[in-house]
Amino acid sequence: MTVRTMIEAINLTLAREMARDDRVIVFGEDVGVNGGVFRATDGLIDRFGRDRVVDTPLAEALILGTAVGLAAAGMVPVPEIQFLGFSYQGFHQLAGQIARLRYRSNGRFDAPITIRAPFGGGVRTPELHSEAIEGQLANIPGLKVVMPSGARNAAGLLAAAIRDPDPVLFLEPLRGYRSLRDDLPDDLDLVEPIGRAELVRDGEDVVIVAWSYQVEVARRAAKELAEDGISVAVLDLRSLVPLDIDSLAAVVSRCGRVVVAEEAPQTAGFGGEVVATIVEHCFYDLVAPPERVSGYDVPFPMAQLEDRYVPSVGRVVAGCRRVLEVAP
Amino acid sequence: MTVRTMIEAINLTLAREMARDDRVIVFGEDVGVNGGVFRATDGLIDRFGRDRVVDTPLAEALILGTAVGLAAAGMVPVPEIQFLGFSYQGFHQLAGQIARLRYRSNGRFDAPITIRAPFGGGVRTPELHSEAIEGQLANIPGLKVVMPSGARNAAGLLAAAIRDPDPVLFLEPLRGYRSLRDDLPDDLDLVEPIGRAELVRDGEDVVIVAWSYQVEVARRAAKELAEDGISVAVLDLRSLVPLDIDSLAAVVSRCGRVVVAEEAPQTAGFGGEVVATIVEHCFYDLVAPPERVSGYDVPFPMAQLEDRYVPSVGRVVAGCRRVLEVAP
Amino acid sequence: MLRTMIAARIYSTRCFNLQRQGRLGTMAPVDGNEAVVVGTTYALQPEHDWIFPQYREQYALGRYGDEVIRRHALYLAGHPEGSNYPAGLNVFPCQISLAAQVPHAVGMAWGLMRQGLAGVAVAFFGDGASSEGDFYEAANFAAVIKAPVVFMLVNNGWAISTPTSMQTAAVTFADKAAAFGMPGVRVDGCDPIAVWEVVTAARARAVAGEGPTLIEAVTHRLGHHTTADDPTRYIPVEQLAAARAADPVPTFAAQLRSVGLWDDELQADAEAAANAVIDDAVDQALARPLAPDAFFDHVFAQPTPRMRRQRAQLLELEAEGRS
Amino acid sequence: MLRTMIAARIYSTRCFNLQRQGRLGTMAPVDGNEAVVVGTTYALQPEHDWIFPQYREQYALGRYGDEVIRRHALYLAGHPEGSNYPAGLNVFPCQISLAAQVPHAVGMAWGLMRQGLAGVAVAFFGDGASSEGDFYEAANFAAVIKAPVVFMLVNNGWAISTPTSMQTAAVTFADKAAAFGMPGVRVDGCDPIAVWEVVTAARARAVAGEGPTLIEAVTHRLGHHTTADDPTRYIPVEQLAAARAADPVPTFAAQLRSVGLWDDELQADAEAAANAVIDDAVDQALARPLAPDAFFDHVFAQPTPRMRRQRAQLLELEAEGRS
Ligand SMILES: Cc1ncc(C[n+]2csc(CCOP(=O)(O)OP(=O)(O)O)c2C)c(N)n1
Ligand SMILES: Cc1ncc(C[n+]2csc(CCOP(=O)(O)OP(=O)(O)O)c2C)c(N)n1
Ligand SMILES: [Mg+2]
Ligand SMILES: [Mg+2]
Repeated sequence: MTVRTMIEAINLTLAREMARDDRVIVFGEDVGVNGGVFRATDGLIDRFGRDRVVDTPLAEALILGTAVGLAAAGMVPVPEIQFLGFSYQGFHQLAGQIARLRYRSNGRFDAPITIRAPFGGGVRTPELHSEAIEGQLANIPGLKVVMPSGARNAAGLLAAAIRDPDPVLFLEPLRGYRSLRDDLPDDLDLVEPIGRAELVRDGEDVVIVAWSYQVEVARRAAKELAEDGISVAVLDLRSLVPLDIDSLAAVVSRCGRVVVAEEAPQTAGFGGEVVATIVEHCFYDLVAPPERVSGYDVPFPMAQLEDRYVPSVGRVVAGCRRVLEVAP
Repeated sequence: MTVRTMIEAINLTLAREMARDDRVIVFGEDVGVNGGVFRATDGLIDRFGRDRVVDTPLAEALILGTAVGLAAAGMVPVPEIQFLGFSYQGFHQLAGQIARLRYRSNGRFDAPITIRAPFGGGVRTPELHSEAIEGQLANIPGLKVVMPSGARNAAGLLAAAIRDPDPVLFLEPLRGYRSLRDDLPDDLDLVEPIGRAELVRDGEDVVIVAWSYQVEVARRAAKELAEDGISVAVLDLRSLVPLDIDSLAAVVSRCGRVVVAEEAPQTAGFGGEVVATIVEHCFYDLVAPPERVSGYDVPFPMAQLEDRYVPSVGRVVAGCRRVLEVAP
Repeated sequence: MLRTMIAARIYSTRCFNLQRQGRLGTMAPVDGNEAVVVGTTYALQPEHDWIFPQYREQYALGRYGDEVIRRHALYLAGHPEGSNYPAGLNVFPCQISLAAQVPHAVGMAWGLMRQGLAGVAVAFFGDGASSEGDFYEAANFAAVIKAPVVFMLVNNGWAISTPTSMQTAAVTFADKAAAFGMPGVRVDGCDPIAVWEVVTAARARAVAGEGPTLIEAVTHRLGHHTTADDPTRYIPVEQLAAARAADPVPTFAAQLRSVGLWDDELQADAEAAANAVIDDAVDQALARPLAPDAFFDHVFAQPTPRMRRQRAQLLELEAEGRS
Repeated sequence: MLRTMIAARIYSTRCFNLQRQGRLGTMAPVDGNEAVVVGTTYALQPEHDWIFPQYREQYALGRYGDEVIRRHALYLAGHPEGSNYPAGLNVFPCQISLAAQVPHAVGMAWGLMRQGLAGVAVAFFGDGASSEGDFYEAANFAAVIKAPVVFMLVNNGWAISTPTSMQTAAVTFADKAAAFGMPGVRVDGCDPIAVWEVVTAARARAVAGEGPTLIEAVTHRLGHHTTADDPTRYIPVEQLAAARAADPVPTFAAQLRSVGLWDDELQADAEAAANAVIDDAVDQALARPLAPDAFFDHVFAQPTPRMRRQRAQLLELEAEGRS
């Protein structure tokens, strides 16, 4: 076992999957010699060559659009979008084409495409690098949306995503690349099925439902509340599509109080979907209205104000206290 | 007063706004000599000339991107995207640029841009013409999302949108263009403020919350239920951003039971936001869990299956009956 | 080639009329483009080479087999099986989102190249579609990696109501090739032999690893953009008349007749054969059964839990007559 | 011009170092591009002509006033007032989304033209950005409407780690102009006089209603892409050394010295003046107050009801020290 950061886990998993299946091809902006701007693809070009690790021109619609043709040709494309915000440049290929390759071909073509993209606040990147747009992606039928929250599940879910016959958006929290670590087996032989939430902490009084880096924030909030004798569960959704409704309903029904923590702007963010799903499945077990702790309804702000925008431990704690105030 | 279809109301309003303010410029694919593929811009080129009614090349990112520069130059751009689904080609300009012109310029530039686009099912258009993606748009901070449901409010809201100093997505239901009619004043001097929902039918037992063509579906469902002595209110949101939370909360609190009807795929559609908002504001007044009647989580289907995909009167009625089954 | 062109015109005309009768959905006639599509396909090897069509070429892909028109009839009937072609038939589904198929063709060519497979990818797209970023981004990349692609830009003078003069100020569309560092060729798209020649050369270049070629095929739209369109609003009558006078199908027939390669009998036979195919295709398409919940198939290899619930709900409503 | 170039280098170097000290955020040095930006701006009329920069030009826009660097220091300090320039200063906010500013420039030029206003719009963008569809779509349209735009493609050889050979197979970037039917000019971007000349000509064409021009200015990146980058991973040392030997700032200084137009005193004075400006700009930027809820401003002219609630909640949490 070795302690690995999330970015190391991703890098090693890419290497392992490329070694396992020679149909896997990694491409995108600066993924080759440079090894990716965060080093996610570091060393791959040396090991697998320029034919399988390809620097593309600077064109996101191209990166996504060629993945469709590659998949139809029998390859397993693993494109990188340098920052998730720039997937907007290729939304027509993502939503109109990648998401529908199987559908439009009435099942003829698999679309085993894994699109990796970093996103999320907390590291003071320039404009358009941090936006959490997973709610928009989850509304596109035909895409799976997977959001790891640590080194271990990044490795396991990425392996599963690459092996999945359907398109997976694999969204990596910038802030967790180097700060989140796990002790991992040296051969990294991990595959975690897509579509299962994980109860990363059990508790009884309230459950925080989170994904991606907000799981870490929720964990810290839970610890802080534990000092006051409050027992907090944390559910890591891990994938938004498919959504693990059973696990969600189970823990919410048990706790009766729930806080959803998400980075995206509140309006029409995925948090709304989580609340709606909870209400549909656990209405009678709720003792307080579910509370959303979200980004605000403003564009992701400039660096000085970032920490006020991204839900902090303090805000999540405050959210929990609000739902706990309600008398049963 | 004259009875006008929705498309006529839109056409006349465009003409009226262009006559009122010579900064208004209409442009897009086939909006000129052809008068738009649905005739929304019919006759405008003859009346206002080729400088103010401009056929662009076939490039949606261009259409949206130039709107930013035009606005900064002091014009009032009213671009048309021929079908909303093709706005994906320019999502980077929409979400990354139009939505942020005021924000990025720290208030220097207004962005009085009104983007008109038809969408919605029921008329058997080819692929990618019908998709309801309003939930995705509503999650983009800085955009207003306005969805008229008839000829009268199309006229009034479009005039308000064009006069609004902020970017408005004005989404027109294809199915309503010719089928929805209202008796309108001949001078069409209507301006309806953006951000107010309308209680188009009052009722006591259950409220159907809807927008765009689903308001018509809801009206019919309400009539059908009235025959069984059930009193159904219908709330037309009219704009998703800004959302009229007060009107929504008022009617939901009064009825205690609610059905949300929307065309989009259920997962992460705007219906989830409506349910979450309701729960946050009216939890204690709810007697049954709110029910979503949505499109299914699949790409908009081929023509033969369209009527089964778009929520029908029958499905909305069934949704109402389900929430009515719950004992108070 | 002439037989395939005649069949294309018949298929297209029949589908146009069936739309008018309300039996098929919106369609885009191939009329005027028969020579470019047929000339191209005869320069290809259907077992190796892929076609990435827009929405107008399907009637003229007879060289890839009658299955193309059978599937396309299903497509026009609004049946989900219609957008697909069975495995082994190297044709991509009909593309509505303009120019979106261009990077797909490049991806396919890239994939073939990487796997050491023979074959080229041919993307058909219009003068209008050439204004979309997708075309430019894809062509630029294809030239960098020398992907075996043929970019077949069909310039029929119009994008719905927008004339080419408002589409670009480039002197010719073939000139756009300079932006990518690839050869650009302009050809008379009404002459199937001329098209066959340039495509043959472009294909040879591509398989030799020398990279892609941009071909501008100049044609004329003989009438409607689609069944939803009214061309009299924007195309001058003289222009339409001139286009019809240059109609590639009778022109090529006359050419072959003049050298004794075509006659009334062959013509009658070709028409009869085409009519039989389309009759059968349409009858089968309209009779094809379709489950009310078919749209849940083929979204994912396995449906999500929520999709399963939704499907069950739909079937329940269906049973109650409320779906 | 030389003073502005010297100032640009000083601003850029100082901001680079301040980033390293953790006092400013990520920045992209202008080093190597001073001549092209300065040469361009001196060919323009700042009161009429608009600049649409990418993210690297800001240091060298001194001709548009010192306010540009003052605002940019605020921008690098992560302060929202930094992305804007005050009314009257015809510079668009810093653009991170590559090539997105290109259609903005076309829209501005279109708007000026429609209103009969003098002025041209100049879009700066990189060799990398030229691969984005936005550039192509915008340039194509600008040529159709003969919009007064100058497309200033700064080819510094690299897009982060991607060399131009992998960016395009076009012989030169200027060749891309053929795709739009506009003139394409290639110029030595290290020579401010040469740049000044081609931009002067392009501007004259634009204001005469003859339409846009594409200029490829060839420069060299002297080091880091941004402060977040490590160029030693991908740029060969010899190439970096060669680029530095051709550094436009000392080269131009030497040129002016050789004709007696520059000397040590002028150099010292220019440096001192630039240092004073940047000292002041950075001090003010770092001292600039900022309300914790400032991001609610300027989203809409009027906040939505939900934004009002959110703002109140933020201020409440702020008061409790929990925001
Ligand atoms: C991305 C996109 N934008 C707009 C449309 C609507 N539309 C359908 S066909 C058409 C014109 C296409 O012209 P061209 O590419 O020249 O092909 P042609 O129909 O002439 O064969 C337009 C604007 C579309 N289908 N896709
Ligand atoms: C749309 C988009 N994609 C990717 C990026 C990430 N990125 C930032 S700079 C850069 C390279 C830009 O190269 P070039 O246009 O040549 O400009 P240069 O930095 O060389 O001046 C990349 C890929 C971005 N900012 N925007
Ligand atoms: Mg055309
Ligand atoms: Mg560069």
